[in-house]
Amino acid sequence: MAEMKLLLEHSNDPEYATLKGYLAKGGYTGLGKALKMERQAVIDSVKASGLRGRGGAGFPAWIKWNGIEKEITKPHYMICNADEGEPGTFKDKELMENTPFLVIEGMTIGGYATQSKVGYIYIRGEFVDACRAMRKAIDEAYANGYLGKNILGSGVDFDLYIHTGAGSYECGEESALMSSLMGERGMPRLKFPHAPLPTVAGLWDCPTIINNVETYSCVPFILDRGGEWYATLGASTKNSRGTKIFSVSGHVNKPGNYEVEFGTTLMELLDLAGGMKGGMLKACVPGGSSVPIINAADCERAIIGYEEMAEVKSMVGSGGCMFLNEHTCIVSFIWRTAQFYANESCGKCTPCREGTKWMFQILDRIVRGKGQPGDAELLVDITKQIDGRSFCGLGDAAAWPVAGAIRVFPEEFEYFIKNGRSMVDSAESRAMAPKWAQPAYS
Amino acid sequence: MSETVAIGTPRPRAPRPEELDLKFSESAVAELDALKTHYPDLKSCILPGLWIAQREYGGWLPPEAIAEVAFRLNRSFAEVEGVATFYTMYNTAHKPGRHMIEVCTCLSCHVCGAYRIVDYLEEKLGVKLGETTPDGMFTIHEVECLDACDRAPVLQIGDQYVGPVTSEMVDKILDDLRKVETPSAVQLSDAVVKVHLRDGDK
Amino acid sequence: MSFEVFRDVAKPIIAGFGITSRRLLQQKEKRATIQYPEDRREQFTRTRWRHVLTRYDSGLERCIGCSLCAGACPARCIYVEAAENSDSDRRSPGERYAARYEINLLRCIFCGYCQEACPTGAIVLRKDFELANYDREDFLYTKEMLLEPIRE
Amino acid sequence: MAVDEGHRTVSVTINGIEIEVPQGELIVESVKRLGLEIPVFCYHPRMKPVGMCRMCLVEIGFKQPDGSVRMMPKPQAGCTLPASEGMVVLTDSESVHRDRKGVLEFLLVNHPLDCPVCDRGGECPLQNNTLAYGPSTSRFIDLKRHLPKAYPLSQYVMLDLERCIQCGRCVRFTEEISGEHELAFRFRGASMQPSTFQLLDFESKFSGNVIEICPVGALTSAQYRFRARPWDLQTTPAVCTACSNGCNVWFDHRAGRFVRINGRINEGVNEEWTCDKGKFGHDYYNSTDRLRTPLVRKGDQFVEATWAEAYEEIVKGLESAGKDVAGLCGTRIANEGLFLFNRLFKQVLGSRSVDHRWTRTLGTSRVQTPIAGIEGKKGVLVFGSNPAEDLPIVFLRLRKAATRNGTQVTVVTPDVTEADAFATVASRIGQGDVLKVAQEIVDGQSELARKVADCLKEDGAIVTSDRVRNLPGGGEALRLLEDLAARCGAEFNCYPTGPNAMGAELLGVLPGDGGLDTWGILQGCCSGTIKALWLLDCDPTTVEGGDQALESAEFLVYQGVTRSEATAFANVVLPMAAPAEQDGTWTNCERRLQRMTQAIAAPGDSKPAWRIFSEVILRLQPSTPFFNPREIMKAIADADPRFLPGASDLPEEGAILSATTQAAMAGDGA
Repeated sequence: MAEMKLLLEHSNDPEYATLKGYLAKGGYTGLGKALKMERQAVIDSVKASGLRGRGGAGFPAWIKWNGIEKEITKPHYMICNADEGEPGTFKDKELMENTPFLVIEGMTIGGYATQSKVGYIYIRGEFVDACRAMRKAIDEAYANGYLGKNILGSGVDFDLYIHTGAGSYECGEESALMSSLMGERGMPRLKFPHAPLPTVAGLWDCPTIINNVETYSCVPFILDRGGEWYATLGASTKNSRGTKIFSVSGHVNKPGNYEVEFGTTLMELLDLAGGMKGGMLKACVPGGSSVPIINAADCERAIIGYEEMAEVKSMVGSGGCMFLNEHTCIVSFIWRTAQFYANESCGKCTPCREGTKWMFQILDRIVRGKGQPGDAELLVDITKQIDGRSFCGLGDAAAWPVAGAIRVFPEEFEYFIKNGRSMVDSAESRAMAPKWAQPAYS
Repeated sequence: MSETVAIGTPRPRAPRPEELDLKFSESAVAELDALKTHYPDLKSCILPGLWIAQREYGGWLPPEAIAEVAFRLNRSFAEVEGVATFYTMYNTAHKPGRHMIEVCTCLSCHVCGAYRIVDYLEEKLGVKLGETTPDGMFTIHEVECLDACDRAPVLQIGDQYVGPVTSEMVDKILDDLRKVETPSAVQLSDAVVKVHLRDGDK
Repeated sequence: MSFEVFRDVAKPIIAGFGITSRRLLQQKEKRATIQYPEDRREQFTRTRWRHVLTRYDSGLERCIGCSLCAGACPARCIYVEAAENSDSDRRSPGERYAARYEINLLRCIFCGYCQEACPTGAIVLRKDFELANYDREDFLYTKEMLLEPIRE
Repeated sequence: MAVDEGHRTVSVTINGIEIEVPQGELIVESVKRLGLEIPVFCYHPRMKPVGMCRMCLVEIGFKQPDGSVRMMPKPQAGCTLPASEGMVVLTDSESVHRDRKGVLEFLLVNHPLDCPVCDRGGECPLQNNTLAYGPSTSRFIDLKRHLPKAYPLSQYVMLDLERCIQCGRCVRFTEEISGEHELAFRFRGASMQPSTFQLLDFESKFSGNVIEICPVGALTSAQYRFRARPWDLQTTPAVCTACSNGCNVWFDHRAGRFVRINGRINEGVNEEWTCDKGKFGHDYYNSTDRLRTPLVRKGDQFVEATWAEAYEEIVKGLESAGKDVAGLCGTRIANEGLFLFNRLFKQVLGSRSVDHRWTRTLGTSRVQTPIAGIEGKKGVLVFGSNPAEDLPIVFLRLRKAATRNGTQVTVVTPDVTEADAFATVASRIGQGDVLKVAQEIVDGQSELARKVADCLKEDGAIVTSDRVRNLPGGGEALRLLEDLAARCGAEFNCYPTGPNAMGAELLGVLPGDGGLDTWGILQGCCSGTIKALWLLDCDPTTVEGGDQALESAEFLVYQGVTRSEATAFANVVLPMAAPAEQDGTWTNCERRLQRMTQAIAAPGDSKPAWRIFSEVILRLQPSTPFFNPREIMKAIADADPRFLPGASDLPEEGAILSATTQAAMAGDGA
């Protein structure tokens, strides 16, 4: 199976980011069709498509849409989660920069289906270019009656606002994003069963739908071509339908976004990205920094699909696929991952706040050549104390890569702790390591 | 810090609203007013309000800026300070140099040699990460993933991403930046504020 | 003198004198009695008598006035009042020192729990056992009396 | 605990025992019904649960229709989980214990463990939970976090950021309970710290509560700092006598000396909170200004005297003044003392000039809404006085009503108040305009009047205090509002602010027929119509013309707890026991009669007020003396049936007295 371009079909065409170009390529037919359908029929066709959330968790989109109150007692809100922060992922950025109307159309359809009159696109603050592209597209859509009051003469109102983040990975978590949107610190809120679902009480305690950029971008195609058609994509997998954009980076020749059908193998994805650069494949982080790392042997047999990935003890995640060559020191790679989570933990719950920092402190010690016997076991113990105990998924996401790496590459950790230096010993590995860690690589 | 203060000694208190020295320009106030229409409550304007303040106060958020945002949005000072210090893109600790060079060293950039860029910058500018050059021109920072891993190693300068970066490019970037007058944090804040505002708001 | 009188009275007396005279001829080291107070017996290592508040080598007091000794004391004979160190008048490392430290030795049962409870090893029971006094008030040992002098 | 019948109950299985609990009750509360405990740090029953500390993790499962139990894959926070039908909870399983150990290990990783010098040591939830559930050793060998220690956040509160476990209780207190949101978390992740804006002064009027709710020693009291350890302390239940709200408190003392005040639970009054005036305002117990022996003036000098000598002097002075005697009293005196004070003047000396009020215009208070009743009101008008200042606990109730129950609050005051933050309407009264604004409201024409009318139209209440009488036209304004309340069916509350002012009023410590009131008495002293004046724990020098009056009085008795300006003018000075140094009953602003027992001995020769008056009366008139306050309370109840609840054993939470004698009689009959 090769590349299957659906969302990214026209991503290289600058015209596609303008309303004229978008309409010329068949844009807004999905919305046109949706507005002629019953609201429930729109949701049903999303259900038929088998679309699952593309942000990382893979939660079926229609359940959220269907779960929202049918009677309006409070205003309903749509949120687009464009706070892409997962290391290794850059698909939402490209979608917003090159195909902004797909996002807008998807949200408008969602707004119609769930009777929301207001939508917010929460874009991470660093993505100024993406923000500008969205701004331009939204303004254009307003000017031409695709947003605002009485869209396309259907009597449906939908307002879309941009809200930017200001630098917090945690705000990619949906409830933390809502906190941030409400002007609070980006800390997660209580979730079901501890509190009502966002579809009952989300933003400002009103029913709220929150989906990823890529999820919304799929919706116009589903409405245009039918949910059943969409469900034929990726039919070879157990329960993953459609296409998925993978952001391929690391030691590959052509890093970039590649859209593939579910059921494609990981190696095919690597081929699309031009194959390995600078050495043999050693390991791969298939779905963003949060998912466990897999070794070369597992890469060979990995199939892209939510359930299929679990067979190699990893996940599709948000699609940030990092390939690492043989010169990569896994310990140092995990050290940097731990630093990321220690810096990005919001501090709300104990296991994540203290655990991520402690893990980083231990790994930092190891990378400085001061590892103590038993450190690897201690790390595994700490990951067990964090995993499933933290308030939101960030704790789990911080624990998995560490636990996964120690499971897959135990010998590298043992060697580093025992000898105070890395098992990988080459000019390339030295080039990756920070200055103060050089002694461990020479 | 061990500050021994006798019981009952009054502590320095936060400024009263009437003591604040408000610095928002008229257009900034207009922008904030336009933003207020985007949300059902004032609290939600804290983040955009802080962006405006960061621009108005020259690229960072001194305590007075935080107090002004809090005053204009009718929130407590502490609450707004809590929000401002949570997010890394608000410069609350100290005023950065004219240009902030933010080096991503996270995962993909790490394996693509971001630390060599850090070394090069440190050597070239003679300062460490997080420090500002003595002439106040550059501040270098290490940041977490900028999500431009296809361009690793990547730098963020103002509202622009630059990557993949090499040592030679760094020289050119620094030379070009010296000619730019607008501080990068102001430029970034301004760009962010602008994207919030609709055609109708302007 | 009947046999009973001899058996119950005279014989033990004679036997007693016998022991005394035998010891008298023995060498000094083997004698059971010593010439207190000129001679003093070696005390066992874990002997617990009078309390002492010790200092660090730097001269700072070890006692931080935490009152754990008072809490542990079964006789409730310790009274501690703490105060705050300042940089100009530093008694102990850290924030807190004992402004008053009193032990009522009449109540003390020398159980050594205070020593066990002490987190800094400040209070120790040493071997000074001659604690007799003429006035009851004199048994109230204050901090000045308990505190070890600064070693030169 | 009884299950509220109004709510649906669900059946929950906790550690194999099935019980019925109200639907939606938090699991952490449900397990208490079985006498079990889930350890917590961040959870506080009076604040919204947040689930931050993860100490309360328990295993949760759900009964399936086929009878099997499906356990949830992850442990869940018991403090945020509402009970639902068929829920299965395990609080004692091996994995739960492992999780608790894990969380405690994490918390202790960066905790400085300076328990021996920490004021919380000995009563610290972190210590207790670590002892019960925590690991015995640490595997942490890296560098601990280093942050400011012993930082004075305000004159009352010390902050130690190293000890903080980031549970957020203090932050949530200022956000949810006191409402000024002065504390917030700064920074994030492991460097997160609660702080005021830029660590500046923590100005809350309720800052003392954060000390009590802090589960570690991060926030400690500057006043209590290093004064004692918890095991040194003895504690006695008491009633706060700083204002008329009558908060229930724990009075902690060490070796017969007052040490600190902590909140005690009384759902009807303060729930468990205290205000700063109450929590930190009791240091006069240890004041060097305390009077210890009776003093008698000899020329320009005071000479220490025995009680007998002092009484002899007093009897002489009073008898020479005949009926031209008067008594003025403060309000920090128990009912028993006030009753005998009143009897001394009105029955024994035959004077009708007695008063306890010190406001510029005098009037009587009227209270229809009990403190807890404010919660249920639909609309409240706050008029003239700042409740956070004058009636702190009423303020907390008002805030709770507004934020949780949606009560509409209208604030009409001269100055900015803390209540403005949650008020729907906040209007200012200009200088000297109290009467004008009240008239405006009553006339019902203006915008403000319409808003007030809207606020009071259904189940409303007016909240104001006797401080309004200090404003020009205040008394008249209150009368207008009282009429307004009666007209629109709202309840009118003019709460007195003195600690036992309500008691004094009920006991009739007011001028009798033809008697002089406070201002009349002071004037009388100047003009010579009052020859002898008895000051019971009050200081007229703080009011206008007071100095002159005291100087002109021929014979002056000063009876008080501490020395004051007025002492200098006295002929005889009598030392009096402070409230917690005697048995007695106190009446708070909602007429709640509460008993306080003696906690510590009074210093020196001081005697309780009731004993002093009992002894003076005995010397002026042959009578049966009272031997203890209970006898006096019986006598009070005999004279005034409203006080009947006080004659028998008062319930722990006190008893609210009827407003009128008739109501008390009717209530007694029924």
